[in-house]
Amino acid sequence: MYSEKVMDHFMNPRNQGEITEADGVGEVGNPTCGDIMRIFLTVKDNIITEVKFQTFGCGAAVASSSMATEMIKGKTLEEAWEVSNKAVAEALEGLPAIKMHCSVLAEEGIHKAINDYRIKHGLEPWVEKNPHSHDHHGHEDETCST
Amino acid sequence: MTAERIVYMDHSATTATDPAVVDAMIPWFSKGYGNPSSLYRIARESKTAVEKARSQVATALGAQPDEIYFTSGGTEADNWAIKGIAFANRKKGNHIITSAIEHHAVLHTCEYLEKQGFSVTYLPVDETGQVRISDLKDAITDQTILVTIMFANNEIGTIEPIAEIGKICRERGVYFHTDAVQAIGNVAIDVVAMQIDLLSLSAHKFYGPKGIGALYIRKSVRIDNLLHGGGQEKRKRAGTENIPGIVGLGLAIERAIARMDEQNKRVSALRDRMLDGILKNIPNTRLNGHPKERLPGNLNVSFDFIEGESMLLLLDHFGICASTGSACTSGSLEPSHVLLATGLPAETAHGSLRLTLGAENTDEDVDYVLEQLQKVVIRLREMSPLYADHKKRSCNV
Amino acid sequence: MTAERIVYMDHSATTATDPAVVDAMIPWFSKGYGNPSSLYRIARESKTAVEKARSQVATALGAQPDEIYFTSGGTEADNWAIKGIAFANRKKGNHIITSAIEHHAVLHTCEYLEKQGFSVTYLPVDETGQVRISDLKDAITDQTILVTIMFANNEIGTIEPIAEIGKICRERGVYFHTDAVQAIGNVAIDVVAMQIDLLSLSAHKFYGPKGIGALYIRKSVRIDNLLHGGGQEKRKRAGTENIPGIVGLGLAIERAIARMDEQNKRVSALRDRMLDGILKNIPNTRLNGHPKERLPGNLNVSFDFIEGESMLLLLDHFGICASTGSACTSGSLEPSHVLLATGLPAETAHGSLRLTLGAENTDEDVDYVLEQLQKVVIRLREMSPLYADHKKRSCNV
Ligand SMILES: Cc1ncc(COP(=O)(O)O)c(C=O)c1O
Ligand SMILES: Cc1ncc(COP(=O)(O)O)c(C=O)c1O
Ligand code: FES
Ligand code: FES
Repeated sequence: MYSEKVMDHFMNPRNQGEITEADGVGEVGNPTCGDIMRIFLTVKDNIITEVKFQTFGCGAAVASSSMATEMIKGKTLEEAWEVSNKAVAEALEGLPAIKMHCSVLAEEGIHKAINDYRIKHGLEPWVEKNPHSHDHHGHEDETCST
Repeated sequence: MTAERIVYMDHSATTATDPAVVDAMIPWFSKGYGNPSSLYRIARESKTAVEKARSQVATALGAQPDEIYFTSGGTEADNWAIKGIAFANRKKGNHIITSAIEHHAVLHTCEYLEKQGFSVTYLPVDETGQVRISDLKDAITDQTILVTIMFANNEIGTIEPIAEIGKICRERGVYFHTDAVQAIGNVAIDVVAMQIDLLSLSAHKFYGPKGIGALYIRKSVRIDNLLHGGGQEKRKRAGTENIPGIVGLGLAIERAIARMDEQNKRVSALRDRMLDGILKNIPNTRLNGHPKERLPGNLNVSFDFIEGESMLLLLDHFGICASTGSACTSGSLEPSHVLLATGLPAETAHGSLRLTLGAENTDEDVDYVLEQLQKVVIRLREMSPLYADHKKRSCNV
Repeated sequence: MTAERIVYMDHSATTATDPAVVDAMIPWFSKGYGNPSSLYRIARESKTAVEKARSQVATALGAQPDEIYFTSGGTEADNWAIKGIAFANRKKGNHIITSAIEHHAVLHTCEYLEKQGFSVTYLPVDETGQVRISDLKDAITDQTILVTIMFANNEIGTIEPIAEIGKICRERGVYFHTDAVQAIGNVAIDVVAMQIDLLSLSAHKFYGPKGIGALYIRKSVRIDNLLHGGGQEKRKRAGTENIPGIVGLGLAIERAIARMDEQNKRVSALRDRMLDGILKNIPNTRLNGHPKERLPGNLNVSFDFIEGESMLLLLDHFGICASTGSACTSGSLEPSHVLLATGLPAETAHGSLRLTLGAENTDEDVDYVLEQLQKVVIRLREMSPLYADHKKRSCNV
């Protein structure tokens, strides 16, 4: 079902953990839907110097968090904002169609963490260019909208 | 990523075909291949083999051979029983009663019938997964033509009060079908004493081959055909008979019944030891299903703060085969409808793990699973934001 | 009553499973038994095996793998195709067209649909057993949702003008299903070139196992499910997959296609020699079906003055396995509906004999059958009052 890359990131997650004094924190998902992702950022001079994640979710959710944090580490906030769920999925050598929403979670988690940082620093939060419809399980669904 | 060791604890999903059963099937592929509908010798031999298997199945259920019809599995048997009764008895009434925790083969068939104008009552279950007899009594109306309630549940292993249900249905003149796919070989069944009118079974759940099952239909039950065509199975189920499959089913059920008591004792002892170990070693864990009235090999536990699919992936890495009620493996929105029906919050249902033990499991398997499972749960909890919150809450008290 | 020698000439009823196919199936009973819906390793292996078989079937038909759905055989595939299209497209129309010579799996399904309010046209056939294209054109109305006409007939072997039928159906926007159960491995099939929307097949007719078949459903065809339940087969056909059966089907169809041309040449030569011998040595005999457009192994002849079942009994005594269109073996009143549809008088139909040759038949088999058959016919004619009358009439001339 999963690519080797997904399994590698699932078995050996990069950047797993918590930053206690994080500059930005983003949490997305909903335990009722079986997925929660929390992203912690340390930002120095507009650059993400450290990033950690905590994830409650499936293999794809864990692997997406791991890969996404890898991809934004060392990037400027602007660059990190541009990392799309598709890019995460591609870097993982693909995800099963029914698991694409798990990578959306990673993109949204990063966006939330960045905006958390921006708000804390008195900056205008950026707006989602292509807001995902929160259809975390591939269907229209109220209970799982976060 | 290869595990040295494979521990199969998913016997409710399917079982390995018993090698003795395979051996009994082999001659019917390339040697005794005659079509039982023909009249020459090799065809008569096939026919005899089919009839022997029919007797074996009948004996296992306390039925008569001519009340047994072979199908392609449990799904077809469930579809046939429910649709067949519904369409044949439409003039008598259009109401069907089932439970909220049936297998999809029953639930989706009932939903299909709702679209065809039938009305279906889905009885709730208590927190152990049992239907309440008083609910059933209240639900039966003069429009009710069928009650279909499973013998034992495939996820939580709960055994339903079948004899009581049978009694009420017979008294009220309503047909009673039970999906006994999980029960065969695990629970003693007597269709006469239990007043069962129709019963579904599937060979691959009791060490028989996949793709073959049977429907018991009590004599005089009014039922339509599901598959139309040739005159096989006394004109009730068309299609060239799957002789090797039928022979395999017959032997598998005979063997399952013969070893039932001894195996149940052994397997339930293993299961109980595993449960004790889990509850003792892993905090924030609960047993799902009935504490006593459950299938001997079934263990269903929920681990707070973690999700089932990732548990399965890690367990697989260590060679352990298990299953979960998490939505993430189902491809659908909702976690297990069975766990939700017992009142479990969705969050907890996502963290459920089903381990179903069977013939080949040993004491060493239990030790191994206990050891690996504890590591897996710790590892996943360490990456879980829910567990982080929980720890903080506990420290701040 | 034991015959020294068995000559199997009933390949249209069923075939012996190719030992190479059985060998390929064996590992999937007790070793690779994982349920493909699960996610651990042995389950993924089963899944891979199923998908390989799906590709093998697709290749044999010129289809895409995701257009192939496994069923429990030809009967289920026919039932699914016809009922599934009928119920899913009821709003578009309620008219179905089929032929008078279909297998019961199609005919009885159509009759069932008539009871559900559908209207069915049974196209007649000419004396060779072929549907007339002009009849088909005339029968299609704006209410027609499905044309189901078999690829090749199981009794008389006649091959229908499938590509022409496909062309007309596509032009008129009507779904076209063909029961190709008898055609696979005997006739080259390309579902794209022939514009076929749905096609049924059954493994045991081409040296695969019994109890497994497939339905090809062209992408974008609107069809309801027949079996409701689990999410197998892309949610279109519920039920735990019969892995050994599926693997067997895949290999059997691959081998059938690979050897088709060479085997057809060999088998049709045997068949032709047998026909010549029969017509030359046994008077008052006629060939049924199409003289040219017929299955390579099919021979269907009528012997005046005698009845089919007694022919079969005597042939069986000599170890020869064959079949008949006589009412006496069918358990029904009527002789073969196929023979009657070609215009054969009931009397002649009762005296029909079907010999269907296949892979293991040899020149010696043909000689043996010719010799025994002549004896059998003479013996039965000697006890027949019809023959006595005939002799008198001839002498009195
Ligand atoms: C309770 C129950 N009913 C029905 C089925 C369907 O049986 P099968 O998959 O053999 O068609 C299963 C297993 O899948 C089951 O556990
Ligand atoms: C033309 C035709 N269609 C359908 C079937 C039914 O196939 P099965 O018996 O494998 O279900 C058969 C054979 O029995 C057949 O010859
Ligand atoms: S977290 Fe549920 S499918 Fe990925
Ligand atoms: S003569 Fe006996 S059944 Fe026809």
